[in-house]
Amino acid sequence: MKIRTVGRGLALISVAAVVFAACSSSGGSTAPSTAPSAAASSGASAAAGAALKIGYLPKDIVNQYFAAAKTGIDKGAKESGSTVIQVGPNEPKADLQVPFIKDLTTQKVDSIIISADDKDAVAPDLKAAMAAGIKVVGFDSSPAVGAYNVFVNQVDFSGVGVNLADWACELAPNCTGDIAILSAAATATNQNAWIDLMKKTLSTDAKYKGLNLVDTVYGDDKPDVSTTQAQALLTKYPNLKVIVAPTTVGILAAAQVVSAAKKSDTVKVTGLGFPNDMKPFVKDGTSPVFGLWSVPDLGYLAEQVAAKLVSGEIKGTEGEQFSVKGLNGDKPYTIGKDGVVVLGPAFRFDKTNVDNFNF
Amino acid sequence: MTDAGVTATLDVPRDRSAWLGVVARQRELSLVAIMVVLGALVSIAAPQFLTVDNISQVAVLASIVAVAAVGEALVVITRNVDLSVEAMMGLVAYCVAVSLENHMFGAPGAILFGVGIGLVLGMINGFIVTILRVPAIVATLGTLSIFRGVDYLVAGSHQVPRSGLPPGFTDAAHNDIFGIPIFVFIAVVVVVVGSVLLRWTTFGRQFYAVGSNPEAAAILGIPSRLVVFVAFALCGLMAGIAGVMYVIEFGTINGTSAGGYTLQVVAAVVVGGVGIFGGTGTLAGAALGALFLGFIANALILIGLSQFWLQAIYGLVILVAVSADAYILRRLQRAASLNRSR
Amino acid sequence: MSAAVGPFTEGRSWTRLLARWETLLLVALLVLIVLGNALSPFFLTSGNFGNLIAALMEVAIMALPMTLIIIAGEIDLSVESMAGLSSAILGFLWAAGVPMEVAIAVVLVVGVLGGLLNGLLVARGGLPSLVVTLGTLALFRGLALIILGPRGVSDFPPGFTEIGFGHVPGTDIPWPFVIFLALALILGVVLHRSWVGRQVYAIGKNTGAARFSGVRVARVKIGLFVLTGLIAAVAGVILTSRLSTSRADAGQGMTLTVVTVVLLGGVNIFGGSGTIPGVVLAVLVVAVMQNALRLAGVSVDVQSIALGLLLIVSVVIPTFAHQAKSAVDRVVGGRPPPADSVPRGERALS
Amino acid sequence: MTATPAVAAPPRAELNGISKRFAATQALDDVTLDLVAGEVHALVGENGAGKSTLVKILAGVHQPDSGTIALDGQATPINGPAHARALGIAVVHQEPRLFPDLTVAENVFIGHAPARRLGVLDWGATRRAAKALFAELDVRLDVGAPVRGLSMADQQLIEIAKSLSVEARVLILDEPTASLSAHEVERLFTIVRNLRARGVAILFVSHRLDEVFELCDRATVFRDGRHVITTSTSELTTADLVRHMVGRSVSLFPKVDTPIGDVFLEIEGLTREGVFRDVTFDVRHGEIVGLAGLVGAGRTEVARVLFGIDQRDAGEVRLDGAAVSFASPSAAMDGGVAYLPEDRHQEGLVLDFSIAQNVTLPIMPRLFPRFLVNAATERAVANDYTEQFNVKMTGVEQMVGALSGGNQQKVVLAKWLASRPRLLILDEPTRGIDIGAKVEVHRIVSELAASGLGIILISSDLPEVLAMSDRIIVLHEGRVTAEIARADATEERVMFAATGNLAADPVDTHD
Repeated sequence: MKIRTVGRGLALISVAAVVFAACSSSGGSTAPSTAPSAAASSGASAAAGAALKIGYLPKDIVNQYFAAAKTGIDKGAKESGSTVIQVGPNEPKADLQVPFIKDLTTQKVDSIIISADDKDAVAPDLKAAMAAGIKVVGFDSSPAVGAYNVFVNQVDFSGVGVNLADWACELAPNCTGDIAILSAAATATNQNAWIDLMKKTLSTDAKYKGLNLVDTVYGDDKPDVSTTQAQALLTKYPNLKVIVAPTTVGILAAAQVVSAAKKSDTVKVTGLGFPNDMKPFVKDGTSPVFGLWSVPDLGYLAEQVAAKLVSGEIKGTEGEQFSVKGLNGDKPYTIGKDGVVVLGPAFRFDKTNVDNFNF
Repeated sequence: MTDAGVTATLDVPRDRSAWLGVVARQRELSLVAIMVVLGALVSIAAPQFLTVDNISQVAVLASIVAVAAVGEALVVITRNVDLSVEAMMGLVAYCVAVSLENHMFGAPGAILFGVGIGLVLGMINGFIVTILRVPAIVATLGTLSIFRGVDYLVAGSHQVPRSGLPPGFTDAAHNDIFGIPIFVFIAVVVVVVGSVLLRWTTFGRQFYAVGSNPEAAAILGIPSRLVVFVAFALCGLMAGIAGVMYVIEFGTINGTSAGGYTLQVVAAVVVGGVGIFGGTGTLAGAALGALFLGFIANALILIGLSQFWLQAIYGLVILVAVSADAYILRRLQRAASLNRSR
Repeated sequence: MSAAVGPFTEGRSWTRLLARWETLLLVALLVLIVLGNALSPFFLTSGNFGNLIAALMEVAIMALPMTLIIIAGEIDLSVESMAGLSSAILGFLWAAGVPMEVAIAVVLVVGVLGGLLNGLLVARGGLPSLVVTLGTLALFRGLALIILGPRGVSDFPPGFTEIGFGHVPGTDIPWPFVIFLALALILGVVLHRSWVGRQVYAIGKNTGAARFSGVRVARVKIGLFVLTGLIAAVAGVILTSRLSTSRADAGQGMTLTVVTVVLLGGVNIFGGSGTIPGVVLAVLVVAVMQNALRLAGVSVDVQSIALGLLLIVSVVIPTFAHQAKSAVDRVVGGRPPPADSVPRGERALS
Repeated sequence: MTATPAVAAPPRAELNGISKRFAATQALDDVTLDLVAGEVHALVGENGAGKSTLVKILAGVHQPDSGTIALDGQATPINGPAHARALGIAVVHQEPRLFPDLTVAENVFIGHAPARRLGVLDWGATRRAAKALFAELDVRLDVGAPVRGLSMADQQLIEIAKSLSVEARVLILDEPTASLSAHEVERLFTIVRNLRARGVAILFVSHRLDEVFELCDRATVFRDGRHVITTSTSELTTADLVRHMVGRSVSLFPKVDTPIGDVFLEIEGLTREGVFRDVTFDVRHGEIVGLAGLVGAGRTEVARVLFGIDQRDAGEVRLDGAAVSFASPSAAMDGGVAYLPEDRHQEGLVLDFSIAQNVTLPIMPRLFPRFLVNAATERAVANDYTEQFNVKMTGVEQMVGALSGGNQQKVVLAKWLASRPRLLILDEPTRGIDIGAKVEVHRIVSELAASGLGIILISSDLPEVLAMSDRIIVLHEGRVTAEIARADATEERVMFAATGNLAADPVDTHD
């Protein structure tokens, strides 16, 4: 995609800079590839105050998941004529995320779109921001209830739990055998929620009684740790049938390990992953089925909600309805309990459709 | 070179300090011994532990740390330390990955490119330490965040997926040369070459001389600054190789790749019996240290101990290793001094 | 490494005062404030001061005892893990229904014990603190993970979260900053105005002479490690309160910043020199720099580069100033070149 | 080794009009020395006579301020240690400069180890060569073992082997026997003799007069940095030599006789394994007890145990009749013991502390019970003691590092007196300080004794010991070999006892 090529170009420039101009920080200003719109937009916003100013605060600015989401946000911003300031830490750490909320508040942005690294850690400052008249839109990972105006949920949590169980069941030969979970960081809120719901589904629904969840390991959303963990799973459970990885980093690592170990026909991998990452593994049969929602759409919806909140079109109260063109089949969204809006069900990717997606 | 051991003159009565002497001088052997015992015990609890697959997997992952640890050992032997290893690895890894993704070079070119960057980064460290006279620990603490910062800067939120790398490139990790995984092969080659240079060349010996007694080295007219500079440069080079191996093994590379490796590398060096005050230790020891840590990590998982224990156990291993060294050294010096009384 | 050797060992004359590292830091701080204002219209807005320091509080607080440790010629890399451990235990106990007061008390005791472990291994066992605390860095973090595991504990009582998040009524000065200032004051007095502080300097400058002068070196060092452990635990409590959540990974990566701030404050990594005021100034410099860069929308990567450069430069300047000075001294004759004009890279780590 | 004995040739090394000045002290003042092939040349003199400075100049460590060095008749400036080695000048230092972590063999050959093609070191050859060397020296050393932990004597021998390995043409032995046992000394002498036979020019620096006569052909005496005499040893008696060494114009400050009080310190059978054994003596109030002996005889070691730095393995120490054992210096201080250590810079002072800070360091807790330091009090205390010893300084705020050696030593004294000790142990109190300061230190010390303090004086400077001590305890290889009363103490007696001979046969000293 566009962003990517830009990223690469900048990357290469800076690579050259690294090699030849050693570590002069001047390179910084020339290649702000992490926050393409940052320096510019904050300058602009200072000047043209009229334009709608939105602060985008992901868990960390390195994860491509949030880069993908940003493409959607930018799309929306173009339409609603708003400027986006992306800020955020390099690592997904609660204590690193907090200062940026304070700064955005100081900068009097009109709205903050945030994926909370820790729902409670960010709550006090978000409340302060709301008190200062800033509309807070949570997306992807929710801040504590009451610390946002609207939370745009990518998917109904319980839905994901069931999906994960279903896919595992589908991939395990006649829905029986050992399965294991490879998650993100042990402290990751979303993953833990999904895993719990999946466990509940497995234990409650008789349909899954053949599946035997043997272990849950954590890859910290780092490729190397995830790889190690996946390898360990293969060794430790010789007759493992399915690895379920509800994280884009984990599922990729797991798929790589399995196909590298030439065990694609005995061990399957499923979970949540980017189509672009998983295409080869769908094809070589390592990961015939997995899921995700359209991350760009998620960002787009979040931006639209932010705009509507600022314009006053919606308040974020339960039961309100609004529609975003191009989403939800142009049917209106309804704000549910605790101001939650659900993007829609997770996509199910398999060899029939995976090539139609590019994110 | 032998480890920080002491053996008194031949007329020592062969007392209890004798076996200590052996242990101290044969750190490599004792590490191997411990690993064998540990392996035996673990395989009782988890039979899969001693399978070829598992062992080669552990060895492959460990060899990445091992290569970096060899570089670190070179620096530590000269009585310095390099905390920026993980940042150098990460930066190299991303540069290699992204250059391949954009077909800047073929695989060999990219590998050379990466190793070259590592060398340059190492030379920057060497320059700051020897020319700007910044204490190694401070200098590399600084470059740790500088190099990592540049990495973020270069990478942004871009992640090079394994699919972005030329097929075959990433399989290398699992190819093998007469049964030995190629990574292990690389690690062994690095250790052997390095050890030969350290052991059998005058310049190599100067690494130990500088670390063992800087004043005496100066009096002998040994170019301490040059030696230290070279040590850092080589450390960078090794980090470069390790970075390339990281790409090959893990494929998926972004700005945070190789985070947290410095701890592992330094731990490996310490566990491998390289004295933090310089002058002692072997590259083989450092490499074995890396393997040892890898074994422990793997064993923990296999015997079903939650991975939360890993950190704690790493910590204990470091403490035990360093305490043992000190204890043995003291015992032997006491023995030597007693032996002195006629 | 630094021109600052503490009020006692410095002459009082104003020319010396100008040459002091603290003065340079003060200038740097003012420059940064001016720049910050130029970079962002929001920099000097009310409320920003609170934000500016809030982010750095735990680091700032842990930097204070670290200053003493490094002046005494040792180092403690395990502080971040101790903070994490303290956060984890706090959450664990609270979740187990233990009253907050008790939980905090327990946490502080753990801090003391952790420091004691470091101290004994270093001072009595005669092991290099760099390695020992590298070990406990991993050990304490591991314990935190074992105790709390994957969960994060929140729902702390509002009174508790006030500690970390609240402000002094009527101002936007966060409570942690008050704690920091109080600690800085106490440790400043101890280091610069008490004989214990004098002994700390003596140990850092010449352990042998200190020992031969009846300074209980081991005891002092153990005391310093215990203090560091305790204050790291306090930092852990504050962090937990500020984020109103307790996690096993709390504080990860802070040691780097702590040490950086201390060295930036003009403390010699090999011990013997440095001041609390210097470190306090360094805290402010770093806080202002980061805040200004954030407000100016400069992304974090540039910030970490800037921090690294700052650290190295802060050592290069005094080193060369020092060398120039001792060179002059040698020409003038009289005083022999001080021991530490040896290339630092070639000296042992402390 | 193919050094052709050159007899009629110009001297191997010839030093003319060499002068060297360090900050305050004139270490060498226009001295001359010539070393001839196939001759052992003794260089004798007291501490501070300039022996080691001269050695350092020959070794290329120092450059002379003036004067010339000629090798084989060629004027050759020596630019540095490496250059000196290249010129075939080998030095066996008093304290060996070895690499503790490298093996014996490697230390011997460091810098010039046998190598194969491509500069690949040949360890086999290295070990064999080292073995051969040690065989030649009749020493049994595990050449494969690291040096760390080897005894001083062994390290000494490694240094010698080192110089053999470079086939030195000029060999300098700087007090090589200081820490060797009698057997080892004999061994060494044999070695030196056949080196001489091979035509090596040897400079032998020593305290031990008996050795000078036993081994050396000619002797040169230095005193206070000046050349006194060079003559063949056959034309000398011990007495002459001593007179040349000691007979200085400046008189020492002799101890003023004061009434000696009662015994308050009793040391009985004090033993530390491998260091000293069964040491017994006592000290009275107002008494100065000299602790004489050669370097390495165990004097300092006894002091360290008394001050609680090291622990004893056997024996008893009684203060005022009560058995005491100090676990640490601070405990010893509380017991009223003060120790002025041998090494001023490493153990005596914090060089970049001010004078005031150094003086008050030991007494801080006592001086400031309310925890906070009161700068005024501090300055007052420091002033008291420093004025008492009239330290030359700009003020007590001055950095100690900026003072001359003598004044630094006075500061150390002041520091220890401030702690109001009952027993004061002085270890080489006047080493390396100029005569003027030396005299003053002596005055101070004897005043202290007069004030009722008990003092143990450790010194290698015989005249000092003789002039200052009421009694002299002589140690040899960790054992007391003589206790000599002031009345019948002579250099010879002490020397003989110190070199292990019985102090019974005094040679004729009437002159």
